[in-house]
Amino acid sequence: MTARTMAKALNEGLRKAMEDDPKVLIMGEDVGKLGGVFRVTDGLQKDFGEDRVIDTPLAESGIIGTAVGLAMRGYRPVCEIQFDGFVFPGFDQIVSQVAKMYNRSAGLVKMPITIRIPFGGGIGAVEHHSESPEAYFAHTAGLKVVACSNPSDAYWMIQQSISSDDPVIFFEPKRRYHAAKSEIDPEPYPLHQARVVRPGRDVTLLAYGPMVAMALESAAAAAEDGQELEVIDLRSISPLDMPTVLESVGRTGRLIVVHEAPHSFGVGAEIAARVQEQAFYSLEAPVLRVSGFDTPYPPSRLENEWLPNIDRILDAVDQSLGY
Amino acid sequence: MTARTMAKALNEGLRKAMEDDPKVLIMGEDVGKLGGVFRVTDGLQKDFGEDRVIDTPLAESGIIGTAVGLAMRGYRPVCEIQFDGFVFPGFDQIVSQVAKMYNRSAGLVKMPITIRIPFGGGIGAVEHHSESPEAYFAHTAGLKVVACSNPSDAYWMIQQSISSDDPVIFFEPKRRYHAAKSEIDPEPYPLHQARVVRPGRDVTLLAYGPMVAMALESAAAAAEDGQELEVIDLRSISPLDMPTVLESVGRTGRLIVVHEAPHSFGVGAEIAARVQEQAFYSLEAPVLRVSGFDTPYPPSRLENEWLPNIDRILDAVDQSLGY
Amino acid sequence: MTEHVRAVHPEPDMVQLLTPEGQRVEHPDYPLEITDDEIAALYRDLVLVRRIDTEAIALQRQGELGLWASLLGQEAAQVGAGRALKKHDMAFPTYREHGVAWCRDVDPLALLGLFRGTNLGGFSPHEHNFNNYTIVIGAQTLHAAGYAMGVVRDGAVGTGDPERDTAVLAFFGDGASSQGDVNESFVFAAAGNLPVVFFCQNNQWAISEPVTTQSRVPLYKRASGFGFPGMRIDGNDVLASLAVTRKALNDARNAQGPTLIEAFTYRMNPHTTNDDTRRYRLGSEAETWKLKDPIARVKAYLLREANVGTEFFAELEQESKKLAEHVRAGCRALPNPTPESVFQNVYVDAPDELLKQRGEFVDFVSSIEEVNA
Amino acid sequence: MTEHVRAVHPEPDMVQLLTPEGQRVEHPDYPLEITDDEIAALYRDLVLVRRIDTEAIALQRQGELGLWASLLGQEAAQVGAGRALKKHDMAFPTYREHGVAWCRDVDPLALLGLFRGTNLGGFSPHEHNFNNYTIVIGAQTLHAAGYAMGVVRDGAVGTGDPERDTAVLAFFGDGASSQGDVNESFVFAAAGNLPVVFFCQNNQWAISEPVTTQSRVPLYKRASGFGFPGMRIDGNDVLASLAVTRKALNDARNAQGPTLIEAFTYRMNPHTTNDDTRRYRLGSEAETWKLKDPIARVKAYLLREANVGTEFFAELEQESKKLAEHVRAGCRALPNPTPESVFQNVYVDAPDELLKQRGEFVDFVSSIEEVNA
Ligand SMILES: Cc1ncc(C[n+]2csc(CCOP(=O)(O)OP(=O)(O)O)c2C)c(N)n1
Ligand SMILES: Cc1ncc(C[n+]2csc(CCOP(=O)(O)OP(=O)(O)O)c2C)c(N)n1
Ligand SMILES: [Mg+2]
Ligand SMILES: [Mg+2]
Repeated sequence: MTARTMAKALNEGLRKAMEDDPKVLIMGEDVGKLGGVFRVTDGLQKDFGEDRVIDTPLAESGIIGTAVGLAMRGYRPVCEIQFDGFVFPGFDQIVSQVAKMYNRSAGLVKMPITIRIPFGGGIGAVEHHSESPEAYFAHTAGLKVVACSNPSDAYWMIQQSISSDDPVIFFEPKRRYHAAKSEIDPEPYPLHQARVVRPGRDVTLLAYGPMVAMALESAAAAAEDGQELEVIDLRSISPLDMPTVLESVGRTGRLIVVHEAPHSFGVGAEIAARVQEQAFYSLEAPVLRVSGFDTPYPPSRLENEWLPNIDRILDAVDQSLGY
Repeated sequence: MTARTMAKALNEGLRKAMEDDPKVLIMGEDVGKLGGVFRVTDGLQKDFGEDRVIDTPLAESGIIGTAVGLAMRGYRPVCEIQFDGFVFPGFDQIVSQVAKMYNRSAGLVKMPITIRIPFGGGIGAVEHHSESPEAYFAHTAGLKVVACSNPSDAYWMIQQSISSDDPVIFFEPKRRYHAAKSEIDPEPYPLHQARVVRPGRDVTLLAYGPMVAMALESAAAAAEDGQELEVIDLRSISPLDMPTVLESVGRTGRLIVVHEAPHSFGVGAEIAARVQEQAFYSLEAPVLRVSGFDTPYPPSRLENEWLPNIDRILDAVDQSLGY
Repeated sequence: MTEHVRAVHPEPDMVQLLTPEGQRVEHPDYPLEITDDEIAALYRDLVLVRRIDTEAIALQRQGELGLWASLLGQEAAQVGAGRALKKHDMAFPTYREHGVAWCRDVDPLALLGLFRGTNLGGFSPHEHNFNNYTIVIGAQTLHAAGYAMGVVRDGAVGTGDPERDTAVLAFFGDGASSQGDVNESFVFAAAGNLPVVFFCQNNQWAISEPVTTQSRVPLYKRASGFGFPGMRIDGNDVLASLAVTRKALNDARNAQGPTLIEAFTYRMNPHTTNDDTRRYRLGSEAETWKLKDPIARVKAYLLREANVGTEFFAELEQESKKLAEHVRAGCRALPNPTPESVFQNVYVDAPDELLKQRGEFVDFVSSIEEVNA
Repeated sequence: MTEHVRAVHPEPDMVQLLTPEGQRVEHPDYPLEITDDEIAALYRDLVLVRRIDTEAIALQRQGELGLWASLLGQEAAQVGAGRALKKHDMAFPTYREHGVAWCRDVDPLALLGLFRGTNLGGFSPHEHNFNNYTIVIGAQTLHAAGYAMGVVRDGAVGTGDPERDTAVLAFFGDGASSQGDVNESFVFAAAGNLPVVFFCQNNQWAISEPVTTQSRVPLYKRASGFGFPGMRIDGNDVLASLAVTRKALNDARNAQGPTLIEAFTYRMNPHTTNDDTRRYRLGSEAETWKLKDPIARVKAYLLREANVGTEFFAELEQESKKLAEHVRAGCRALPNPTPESVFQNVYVDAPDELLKQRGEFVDFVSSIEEVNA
């Protein structure tokens, strides 16, 4: 195997899924000839045809709503939402139809739909192109929500999501698409399991998607000061893999959750709530959160300050150790 | 003053707001002659005319989107969403326009929009008519989110929301519309302040909207067993009034958050996260949550089991005291 | 008050094959070859469907149902459309298509369960080629368009093989025509030339809002702006509904693309059993529409023009009584779902956390039951 | 691959008042009385607007802007529409209406700030009667309809007072025509007979998707299905754009309700500076459209038919250079926003929690700066 970027790994994962199952379709805006604005679907329409890689009209509710119908007809649609901020016109179809139809039909109608969302900031974009809406979906029963952070996971997780009979909201950290190449693991890791990506014993850093790299960099920096930070890549936001988190916190006694999404009512809140409930006596310090602020995503000239960065993470580490 | 139901109190509050400010408009489906499916706008079109109480076409994105334009033209639209589950077609306009336009325009364009949402279950309704979507809005920067629990608050809070220059998502506990009559307080209480509605010293119960009555009933039942539960009516979900919550937890050392919305990534999570962070050393037990489950709202024959009830709340009280 | 320009022609140019008086009329574009026996069969559908509706309303009054959405007045539109479907076609209802459900062999008890609160769907969409009721207005029209995309991809249009070529029928109301989703479904259907027929029951009202709140031109015209044909039919005429829907479905199966049918009809009853029409419409309106009753005209035809004996009516009366009994007794006997069923069918592959919630919940409910026992 | 029926007539019946060769033509429905000076003024707009665009692209290449959405080829559509507006009318742009912004006296630097990442809006919508750019496709059409509802409620239509009667102009693209919001805005506009003009720049492409992906009939036809007039204009003809938009805005002000104008034009450049057209369209297409250049034809007219001397062109060249200098220097000088500004203007009445976040953030940023210093 050769190393590839996350964008390429996703492309190969999609290709593999399409080869393995003729019912897999790709649909979205500009996914055909253009190969998507990030080129994640590059070349797929050429090889699988316009009926399997579908340039849809410009309407997100239409994309998701027709995917529901396609799923009922036995297909496995993979919908691309062009940017995070454009998922909201399709929100109703996601929360009221995709998430509920299996339940409504008492298990008789499955919704094997994957909704790919390039998410997060750090690319100097304009409004609505840098958002992190994962908590909305995680709060919605009936959906599964995952985020990849590296090429190998991207390759495997997209295939696992497509073959899932439950609908999966698949978050792709857009600033990592072309960030670094790496090899693909020979075997997939379970889709809904978190992974310790750097062991440590002083403080646990929990991150997903774009913040995993940031957490690892922070841990490397902290190591220079003699602090051993454990970094967990959450990978699955819903369901949460609490055993892995609790095992780590049981050892370190300290947890910091890092995400780009605004602070309040975000993923960090749920993790903090569960950890204080399930590891009440193990915590040496409160669970802390390093996140975006409770503001709209700022103009891009300010995004590096607004987004969690090494300084803010290490500051939280110090706070945690200060308890 | 005479006692009135919450529906009537809201009706009077809306009337008062319309009398006080000719720019206040009411818009929604069936708000005119019918007076809304819950009769909250009863008689208003007759008295204020079709131009101020507007029966809109059946399109929630249209309702919210045109409200944005009306606000730009200097109006104060009060939008009614017929039932909680039907807010989602308007979700994009709410999170990407209503919540962001003030910020986008650097404070030059205000969005004094109130979005009324009858929410919650317990009325034997069909699918999509019993949901509790408050966490989605609370996670959205730029919005304020409140929930009334009794006629007096309903009367005052709707007026305060309408006169707010920030957009307010106004949740009305539909099962309380006609539940009990009470007097209107002579003065309003601050909109974004929580209120201790029953003092106690053993455990703090925190609730809002429909669950305040349930929490009070639970406290009354617990009192028979000699447990003194303090009940706080949160009233404002975003922003959260943490001082009131922390003061209470500082005394009781124990907190249980009660809401109808599904458990995970809900309002309870944020409160638990903040309390463990801000009152780490005061907590005698983890913050517990009694809530709906992580499932779609069930068929109504099961809703009484699914919803938090006295038994489940008191069970959590025992758990908390057992730490 | 501002004056708005509002001009909906009450009954332009609409296809009618059976007058309110029970007279057969011909329409050049929609020749209908139909035997009297076939008309009698449609009559049976109409009568039985109305009976289900009547019984359901009574059950609601008796507290057996939380709610019921009556189809009174819309039987012809629904039965005509429902009988135009082939078994392998697929239909997507709203929440009021009890008449179509009947044509798709869905047990009325499944529908009652939804309004009683014992289920959220109640039958297999795949088995009946009829989707579960959809309550969010308009959402199902996109599902229909998507299903039709699947049909195209299966190569099941335009082959000329009647067992293979498949059409999709999407129901929605006059109010729904304003929803973004419905218009997006028109976009997808037109752009993809999809085998889908949109069947709009314009029953003049969306709860308390007259159709003029939604549109100032007849709704069938909407289609032309998207590039496909639209037409209006007398929605109280089962023959018109059958003939026009049949033709549109045939066109769909033959890869001729989508059609919009506006069935001009009337919601004789309140929106649901919760609604109070006195607040917003005149009783005289319903009186006028009574003269156009969808069942009376077929009966008039059968009595006057057709070879149908009185025993047909007597037998149907018996059948109707039996059905009523089935509905009444069956409704009362519908089992409450078990508490643990809440946790079933949320996911195909349920997460541990949810199984834990289920376990705690089941334990808790049984502990409470023990205490109470 | 399935065959889809696709038939978009390239150029049906469209209003044109100035041919690509610079010939004035008359249209019976759109008589335009215009002096040569006025045409020269439009020419100036076109040239300056294109200059802004050219400079912005260069600035993006130099790394001064994160992105730029070029309007090349669409100047005539925009300037014609923009100049048809009265000062007290209100316009709602997408993200590509730099030409309309120009007509509304918005400093180009405000727009550059958006693409540079120093602001999210950059100017006062109230002051210019021009909303901030809207990036979520289609959303602004509903804002326009709502604003028009406000105009109606203010009694500012149909009074006959030209200072009072007000129209609203909503811009959107061919791709946007598929969005639910755009169609809902048609519903609201028609049902309320609102004083709003919908101006669709059909530039043939939505990023990589040709207009045939969205519709199989010309987009202007969409309006008739909703009950209001629609027409197509030569979008590269500034006179057609001016005359037709002026008439439609006048109708709106006179309480005649909405109009849809489809300006048939072409996006000569990539979608944005990030886009690569080679992946999806032939270079020859742009070559063909070059022959219809919106500026060349006005120049041809001015040179051949009008009383405009060469010093006009020379002065304009000077003005254009100055403007370019303003854009280049001004862009580089645009100040970065301060970190604390992130927390400003989130709420009119900011919650304590947010003020706390701001305080911590500002302290933190300055502590980092100290460490770094
Ligand atoms: C998205 C959404 N908004 C609001 C409602 C509430 N609601 C239920 S039925 C109805 C009116 C529907 O009218 P129409 O489409 O004409 O169908 P009809 O009831 O007349 O059959 C409304 C507003 C809903 N179910 N879904
Ligand atoms: C709701 C939404 N979906 C997707 C996008 C991404 N996007 C930006 S521009 C564009 C194409 C727009 O095409 P059109 O409406 O024709 O306008 P044009 O760019 O040609 O001016 C898309 C898909 C968006 N901004 N908003
Ligand atoms: Mg109706
Ligand atoms: Mg375009």
